[in-house]
Parts: sequence; C-alpha cells; structure tokens
Amino acid sequence: MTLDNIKTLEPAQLRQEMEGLKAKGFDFLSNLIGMDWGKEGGLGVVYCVENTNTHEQQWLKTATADREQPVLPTVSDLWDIANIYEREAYDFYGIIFAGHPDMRRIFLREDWVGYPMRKDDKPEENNPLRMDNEPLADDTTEYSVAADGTVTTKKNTIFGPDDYVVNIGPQHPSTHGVLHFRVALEGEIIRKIDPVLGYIHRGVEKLNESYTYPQTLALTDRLDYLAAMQSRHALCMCIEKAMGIEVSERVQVVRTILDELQRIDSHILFFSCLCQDMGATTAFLYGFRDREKILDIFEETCGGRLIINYNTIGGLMADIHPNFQKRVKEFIPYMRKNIKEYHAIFTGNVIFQNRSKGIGPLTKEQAISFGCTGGTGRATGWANDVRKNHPYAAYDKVDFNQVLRENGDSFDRYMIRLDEILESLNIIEQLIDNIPEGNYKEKTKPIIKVPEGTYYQAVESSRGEFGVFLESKGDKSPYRLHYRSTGLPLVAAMDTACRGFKIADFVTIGGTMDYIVPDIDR
Amino acid sequence: MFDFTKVTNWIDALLLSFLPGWAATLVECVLVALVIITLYAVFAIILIYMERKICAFFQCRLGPNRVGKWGSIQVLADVLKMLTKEIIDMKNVDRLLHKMAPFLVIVASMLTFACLPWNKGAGVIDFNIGIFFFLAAGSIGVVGILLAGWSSNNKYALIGAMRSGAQIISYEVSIGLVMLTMIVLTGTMSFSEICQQQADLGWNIFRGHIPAALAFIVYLIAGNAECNRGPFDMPEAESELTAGYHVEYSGMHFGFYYLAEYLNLFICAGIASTIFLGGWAPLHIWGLDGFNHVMDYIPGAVWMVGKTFFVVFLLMWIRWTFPRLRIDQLLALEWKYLMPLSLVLLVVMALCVSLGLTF
Amino acid sequence: MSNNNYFSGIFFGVKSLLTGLGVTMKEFFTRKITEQYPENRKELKMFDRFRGRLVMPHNDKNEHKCIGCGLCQMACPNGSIKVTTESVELPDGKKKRQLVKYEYDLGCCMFCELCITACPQGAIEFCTDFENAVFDRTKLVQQLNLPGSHVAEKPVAPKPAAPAAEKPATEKPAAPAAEAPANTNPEKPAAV
Amino acid sequence: MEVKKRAKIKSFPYEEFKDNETYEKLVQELNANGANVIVTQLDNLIDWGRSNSLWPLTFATSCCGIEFMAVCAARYDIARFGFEVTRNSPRQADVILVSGTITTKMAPVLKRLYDQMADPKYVVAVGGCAISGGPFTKSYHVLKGVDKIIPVDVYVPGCPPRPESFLYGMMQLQRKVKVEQFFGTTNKKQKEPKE
Repeated sequence: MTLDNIKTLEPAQLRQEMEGLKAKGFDFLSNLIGMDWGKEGGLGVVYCVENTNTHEQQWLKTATADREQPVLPTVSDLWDIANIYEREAYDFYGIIFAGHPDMRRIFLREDWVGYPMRKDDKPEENNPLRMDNEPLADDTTEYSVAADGTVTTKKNTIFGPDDYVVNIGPQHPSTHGVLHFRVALEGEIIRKIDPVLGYIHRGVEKLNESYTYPQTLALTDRLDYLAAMQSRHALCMCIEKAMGIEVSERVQVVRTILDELQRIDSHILFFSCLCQDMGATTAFLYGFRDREKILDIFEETCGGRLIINYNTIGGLMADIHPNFQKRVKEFIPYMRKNIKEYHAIFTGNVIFQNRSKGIGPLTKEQAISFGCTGGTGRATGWANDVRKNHPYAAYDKVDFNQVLRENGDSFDRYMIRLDEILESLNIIEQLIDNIPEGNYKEKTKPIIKVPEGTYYQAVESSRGEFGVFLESKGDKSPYRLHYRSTGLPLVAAMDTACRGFKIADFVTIGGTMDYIVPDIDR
Repeated sequence: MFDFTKVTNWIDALLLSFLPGWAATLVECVLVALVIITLYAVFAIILIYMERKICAFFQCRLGPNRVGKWGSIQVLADVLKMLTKEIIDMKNVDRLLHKMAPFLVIVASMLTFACLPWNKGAGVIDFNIGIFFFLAAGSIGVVGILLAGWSSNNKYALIGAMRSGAQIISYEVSIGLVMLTMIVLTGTMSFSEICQQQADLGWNIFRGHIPAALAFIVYLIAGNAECNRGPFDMPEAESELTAGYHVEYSGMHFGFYYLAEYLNLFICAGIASTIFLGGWAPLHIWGLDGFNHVMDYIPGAVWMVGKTFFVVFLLMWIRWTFPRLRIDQLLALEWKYLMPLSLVLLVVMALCVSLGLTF
Repeated sequence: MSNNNYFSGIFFGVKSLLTGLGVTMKEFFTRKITEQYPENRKELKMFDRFRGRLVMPHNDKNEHKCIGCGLCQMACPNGSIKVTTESVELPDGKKKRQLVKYEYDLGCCMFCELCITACPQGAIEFCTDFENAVFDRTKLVQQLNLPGSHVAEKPVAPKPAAPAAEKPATEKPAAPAAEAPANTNPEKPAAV
Repeated sequence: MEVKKRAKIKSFPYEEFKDNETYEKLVQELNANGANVIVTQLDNLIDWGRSNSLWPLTFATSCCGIEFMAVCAARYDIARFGFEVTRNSPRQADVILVSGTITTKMAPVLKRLYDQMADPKYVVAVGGCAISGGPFTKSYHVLKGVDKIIPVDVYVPGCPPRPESFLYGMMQLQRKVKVEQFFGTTNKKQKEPKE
C-alpha cells in the first residue's frame, strides 16, 4: 500500500488532531514510528491509527527541527500502547515526549550513549562493550513543557523501597527467551510488572538501512522465527507493490499455503510451550512430534526448518517440491486427528481449566488500546484479522472463519489458537489441489531500487498484525524500514493482565499471550 | 514363607560367639547401616533410570540408550559426575544452615527408608509405634527444605521453600488421617504386625474394601504431594521458580536433593504397599489353594519390591500426564477435598470395624 | 459453591484426569518415533534443498567454474565470503582475472542463498553436509577452491541447475530447477 | 598418545569426525606430563561419567533455542545421550549451549551465568550468532562471538544448526571431555577467553 495521504502536522496541532481522531472511533494505534529526516526534515514520528469498525487507516506525521532537545507531545494517555512505542522512539531517536510518565530507555542499557537510529549517530564508537552489570533505576523521569517553552522534569517512582521485587528473566525458562520482567510481589500475588526489554535487540532496523533490498529479506526470518514465512511475505509484498511487480497466481497461492502452515507450526509450538510452562511435559513432546511433520514439508521445499528463506522479491526462491502436495495432504488428516489428542490430554484437564479460566483477562477495550492483535485480541472479541480486514495474497479466494471468543482470559487465548489450527487446515485444504500454473518467480533487475515514497504492508502473522513500513528515497537501500512488532503490545499488556494474579498465573498468562522475544526487540 | 529372622539370629549368634554383647550390637548396627545405605543408593539409581525410561516412553521417545545396554548405566555416569562436581561456596549465605540442609533431607529420607519391612523378619526399624515414628522422621525433611530456601539468600529459593512448607505440612494431615484409618482396621502401629496380619487375613485394601480403597487413593495423592513430585512439584516449579529451594545448590549437595526426591517416592510407594497392598505378603485368593501355594514360593522381598514398583509406576504415570497445580489450588485440594474425605473415611472405617463389616 | 457443583466438579475433574491418563497410556505402547542419529548415519539422507554448507564443486580434472568476479562477496549481507583474485597475463597478451583464494566463513554464514543467486557461473552451491562442529573457530573459515585447481576453460557441461534467477523461471513441476544440483560433485573441500 | 582409545564415541568412527587435528593437539597438550596407570584409569572413569552426563542449562536467546527444543523432543531425543536433564539453575548445569544472538546488553548476563556454573563447565557456541555475530555481525548491539567473553569448547555452525548438527556438536564435546584429566592437573580450569 502506498501511503500518499500522510497528513503532516505541526507538533502543536498534534494533540488536538489525535484527540479528534480517537473520538471519531480511531481507537487502535497500530504504528508509532520514530523517524530521522535529516537536518532539514528534523526528527519526527509517523503515526498510524485505525478505526476498528470500518478498518479505515489514517496516517499522520509530525516533526521537530530541534536535534538537541527534540520535544513532541505524548499520546500515551490516548492509547495505552503509545507508552511503549514512545519509549522506543525516545530510545532510538532521543525524541522526548512531554507528558509521558515514564521516559526511560526501553531496549538499550540505561547508560547507553547516543541514539543509534539517528542518521548521524555512531553507536559503536560511543559504546564499547560494557561488562559491568546493567544499572536499573527504580524511578523515572517525566518531562513537561511549560507555556513559555521551557522543559521541566519530574521524578516518578516505579518501585518503592517496600516492594518485594523479583527479577523474572532475562534467563528464565518461562519467559520464552531473554525477556526480563521486574515483578513486585506480595506473597505470591503480583502487584506490578515492569518489563525490561532489549536483551536480544539486534538493531535490525538500523542494519536494514545499510542493506540492499534482497539483503533486508534475510533478516525478516529472524525477527519472529515462528512467523518467518509471513514476515518475509510482508516485506516481499511491500517491495513488490512499491515497484509494481505483479506476482503470478501460483506464487500467491503457494505463499498462502506456506503462511498457513507456518501458522499451524507456530500454534503447535504455542501449545507445546504452554504445556511445558504449566508442567505437562508430555504434551509438550506431543506437540513437537507433530510440528516435525510441518518442518519436513518446509525443509523439502524451502531448504530450511526454521529460517526458511523462501519468499523473494518477485516470487519464490524455487518452485515447490514435487512431494509438496502429497505431504501436505497427508498432514491435514493427521493433524486433525492429533488435535483431538491435545484436547484429551490437556484442554479438558481439570487442572488446566482451573488454571486458565478467568486468569489474566483483557477486555476488548484494553486489547484495542494496547494494540494486542492476533489471537490475544480475538480472544476478547476484537475482530482484527488482517486476512479479513485487508485481504492479501489468496485470502480473498478462500472461505474461512475468523475465530472469535468473548472472555479474553487465558483459556480463550489458548482455545483461539487451537481452533485456528483447524481453520488453517481448512484454508490449506481448499488451496492445495488448486495451485494454478504460472511462473514461480518474476524476472527482476539485478539491482533493486524502490521508487521514492512511503509504503506500508501488513499481514496476519502467527501472532497478530505484522506490518512493514518502508520509506524509500529511491536508493538501493531503504531509507527507513520499520517492522510493526506483534509481540511488543502483548508484553506491554502483561502488567494489566497480571496484576492481582499469582506468580504461577504469570506463567500461564505469559504463555497464552504467546510472544516471541526476538520479534519484540528486533 | 521364609522368615528372615533365621538369618539375623544366625548372624547374631555368630558374632556373640567371639565378641562381647555390646561389640556384637555395634557390629550389627554398622552392618545394617551399610546395607541400608547400599540399598538406598541402588534403589535411587534404579528409580532414576526407571523414571527416565518411563517418561521417555510416555513421550513417544526412547530415553537413555547409549550408555551401556539400553542406557542401563546412564545413572552411574550421572552419579560419578555429580560426585566430582564442584560445590560452590557462596558469599552472603547462612553457611551452617546452607550446608546442613541437604543432610537433613537425606537423613530424614534414610530414616524413613529404614522403616520399610522388606520381608518377614527383615524390618530394620520395627517397634510398636512404627507408623508414628515414620511420620515423625519423615517430617524432618521439610525442615531441610525450609532451611535450604531460607539460607540460600535467594528470592526464588525462599518462595519455593515457603510453598513447600505450606504444602508438606498440609498434606501431612491427610496422610496422618489415612494412616489412622488403616490403624483402626489393623489395630496396630507396628509395620511387621500389619504385614503379618495381611499375610494371614488378606490384604488391607481387600479387607477394608471401600473405605480402604478410597484411603489408598487419598494416600497416593497426598503421598505424591509430600514428595514434591508433579503435579504437585510447586516448590521446584521449574517454569516459575527455576529450581525452587535448591536453586543455589551444586554438586553433591544438589545430588542429595535429587536422590532424596526419588527415594521419597520409593518410600511413599513402599508404605502404600505395606499398609494397603500387604507388604511382603503374597497374593492369596480364597479357595484357590494351588495358586496360593505357588504364590508362597515367591520370596517376600520380591513381593514387597514388586508392589512398590507398581505403585511407583502409577505415580510416574500421573506425573508425566498432568500439568502442575497452582499453590492455592493445591491447598484447596487438600483442605476442601482430601481432608474432609479422609475424616469421613476414618469414621466409616471405625463404623465398619465396630460393626464387623470388614473381612 | 453449591453442593451440587462441588460433587459434579469432582466427577468431571476425575473424568478429565482419567482421559488424560488414557492418552498417555496409549502413547506408552505406541511405536516410538525417535530417529537415532549417530546410529542411523548410513541411512540418514538430508533433503536435496537443505542448506548445510557452501561448496564449490570441482570436476575430476580439479576444475571449478568460479571466475572470481566477486558478485557473491558483494551480495553477502554479512561478509562471510572473501574472494581473492589476481591478474594474470594470457599468452595472447590480454589480462585475465583469476581466482586465488575463495574463503568462506561457515561460522558467520546465514544461509540466505544470495551468493548462489548472484553467481553468474553457477560455481557455488550448498551441500547437505551438516556435521560441521569443530573445536577451533579458525577451522570454520574454509577455502572452497581446492589447492591447485583452476577455472574450467569451457563450462564443464551445460548445467541444468543454473541459479533460479538466471533463467526466466518457467513452470516445471516435475523437475524443479533447484532439485538438480544433486550429487554431481560429492567431494568436499578439505578444511584449511 | 592413545587418542583413539580414549575417545571412542558409540556408533561414530573416530576418523569420520571433523577437526581431528585440533583434537589431537589438544590431547597432546593435556597429556603432556603423563600420569601413572592407576590415575589414568581413574581419570578415564571420571571422564566417562562426565562425558555421558552433560546436563545443559536451559538457556536460549533466539531461533537456535527452538531447534534446541526440537533436539530435546521426541524425534531427535537428546535423552538417548543422557543429556535431557536440562537444569534451570546454572549451579547444577554442566554445559551452557549458547544458542542465539548475544547482544551487548546480554553479554554481562551471559558472563554471570557462566561464572555461576560449577566446575567442570563447558560452553558450546551454537549457530552463527554465537560464533561470530552471524547475520548481525554488522549491528551496533551484537556481540561478535561469545568467545570474546567466555571460553568456548565447541563451535556448532548453522543458522540455526539442524538437530543432528546439535547432536554432532555434543558428541564432539564428549570427545573433548573424555580426554581431560581430573588428577594431576588443577581441577578447576583456568581458561581465559580469547583476546
């Protein structure tokens, strides 16, 4: 999608405009992207808000020319997720959001020097490897702008001296990677959660700015490795649309099938890990047993099990393997049978039911405000499926249901995923016999240059809306390539979901939220 | 049925023939201690191997099979490694308590292990209040766990230990009540007499029929919880507390906890088979004299170990199937379901016995 | 909680637990799916498209197809490939670039296939060898051209497996392009 | 040096292992002083125990961690080697499989985890990221190889390495453990990271 209608606002107008949009039903802030437009353009932010009823999107941008102390107004009181997104923009670009209650770095160490995503910053020179323990402050700064333009600061407390703070992570079995939660406990009950991110922040977005377009593709697989197909699909689609490449029907269908296989793969892993977290180790192995079947399909056609590396600009790396259809057709009934086993051993189990029903509920409003897309959002009744709302690839040709549930608790989040496996199997079944003939790859120039402009493409990845925001200046490298993380909103919502529940519920809630850390940190 | 007292009397007589009375007793004590420790180690190794194999089979995989035939000496390798692994000395811990805690656990476990009647006449600790002693000795273990959690100066360990304290003390109530139920049936607290009675009259689980069978189930649940094993492994709850109370222990100190966990499982199963399944008493079916005669040829120790391993298998099956409970659910299960049930069972059993409704 | 709920709760709880026990007991007796890796080394075969390690196939005359153009080095996102060339004077007086050393860092490679797509000669490909663990980091930097090898004068044989991007990709479900690189050259360059 | 005799791996001929040159050099260094027969036998026994009981620490940062889970799962079943007892506490683990990218923010944490482990401890760098920074070598926030902060015993390349590669790497580590000396040399390894 080419974004030619981005509305440019002066920082002073921003609040008013945003409040107006929020009142008009634009209640989902899907993107908040920090930008550095150089000396002339200044530092700024691109916003994307979406109306959850009409699925209409509105893009806006604002900028300030002050590079020493860039200050923009906050929108964190309008959308909960803006809290985290603005911290990200602060961390990478040094943009201060006046009125934001918690202006701390989020990905980088608190003693990091400079703002790495600024075009003129030299992060490696200023930051040698620090082997001392990371300082973690217990209080934070709030900035506000007085009427005469002076910036004042105020201290806010995160954890007081009486809080019993337990560090869950960065190396902890139930955080699914290197995620760090500082949890204030009262006995076994959780009082507050403060996520500390960035333990796997690899600077993918910065790397992209120096890579050629084909090279950028290689990194998408490594963001959310359980949505490798879909992430790469999104980036390929974004570049293809920007360059006006039409891929064949065949490619569309194959991509759709593989996306759905990837979704099943991810959801099986979700099931397995949840079982593992809750102590049902055996069910964990059943999940992995079935997942291997999908990995075999992937490996035979694409050459990789996890990092699949299959989509490419203009099509696919290679045509599907002759065995592909046969294997997929064998897999569909096999998986349908085994889902029943999952239900027998785990879903129905009274211990699991008691540990998940009513645990960590999110309301629909909360889910939208936090931007929790994917299964977590749909468990609250929020119909946010990108495949339905903004169809792409072959999704408008197939018939499938958007699985929705009402309660938004851990059990619903879990059931959504298992039901989506069945739904994905349906989609695959409809397509697998009808793969049209056609080229598996369109011819592209050896050096790919995307015409100047701003583009956005979202796909429904395994755990929500994955978006690719591309700003090109017509070079062979992107000027800015931003990925909308599917997991970041989920982590942001953890505090809301966990408060008042027990430390054992934290594991359940974290498990059912289903976040993947490398995707959060990018 | 072979009476093991013949062997012990013969050894006693042999020693007395050339030693004064006190020295003979001393030598006997040392001998018995050696036998117990060896048995303890051997059973621990067998159990760990068994658990790893059984768990693998439940999970459609093979389990250890590269060290020795079918991986049979895998656990020996683990023990060797553990023995030669560093024991880390830590700052900021309560040294004395930290070092003492694993020994408390292992001592408690060995004391209870010694209570098991292996064969007719082969019970090490056997006196008229054997069950009482068993319960008392068993609860030393929880002190070890609490101390481990407290002295480690680690928040996870502390939470784990506190959970463990709450859990074990709660389930002790059920275990006590269930045992009381069976004492009402047997009229004795001595393990050897309980077994002898069952050899003569039939297994308690049949004699006490419905209340005894229910008591058996309650015992299995509560016993499993006492051992801190899944689905009641809250104190260690890997996914929440990394390793719970023993998170700071390394080398053989951790090894003690590891061994004690498996041996406690064995002891729990052993007591279940002693009290409910007849201990060393062979299976007799009324009216089938030929069958009973054949059964009598199988030695008592085989019966005892066989029954125990059967119960161990049941517990492992449960462990590898269910997810873990949450601490409040665990306590609710005890106080809302098991404790009332065992109280009812106690009353029902007393009624049955006084009305002569038992076999 | 009413009494009714209490008892029906127990009933359904126990039933669900027994269902679970049934499932695991069934699996206990099902055939195990474990593949025993070192034991099955002889039978173990990777999928053809599996990317294990970059190799440069040589024919039996110790010739490879690399002309040392360096396109792969440019395509590599993280500098895993280093091509060293030298200029030699041909008998007819023309200067020609020739490959001296083709260094490939296996410990850095991200298996993105960009080098293979970029190669105009089809001189490099992925082999399916996966046993690559070593004790020494420097052993992962491999020289792909064999000692004493040189570039083939003419293409050895018109290779069916020219990289996908080269040819106008056509639909060939029966014999997909990337399937062929197969076993034409099983030899493995010795680690340097 | 009886290299072959001491480092036999079941179902895997010695000659077919890669990097035997480094291995033999290592053996020679370790056994330079020589030892008497009894000590050697005891050493062999202890090494046998250690090499067959390498309990990994549950540690994963990214993609390779998922493959590690696959190795532990039914199809590849690391339990066959006896390594399935993954410990969540570094105190009880023997080997840390650094599977995934280590960022500069994570580096002190990894170092701390390593320091918390009890001797003997081993490090396996799994995947391109751990070996050299891999796909993210050019990033400002990624450690270019864990051997910069902790000593690495075995490197398993791949992105991510497939489960068999994992097992192969673990067998390489077993070979390394099998030639160590418990007696005669210092019990604690005084390894220093490169650079």
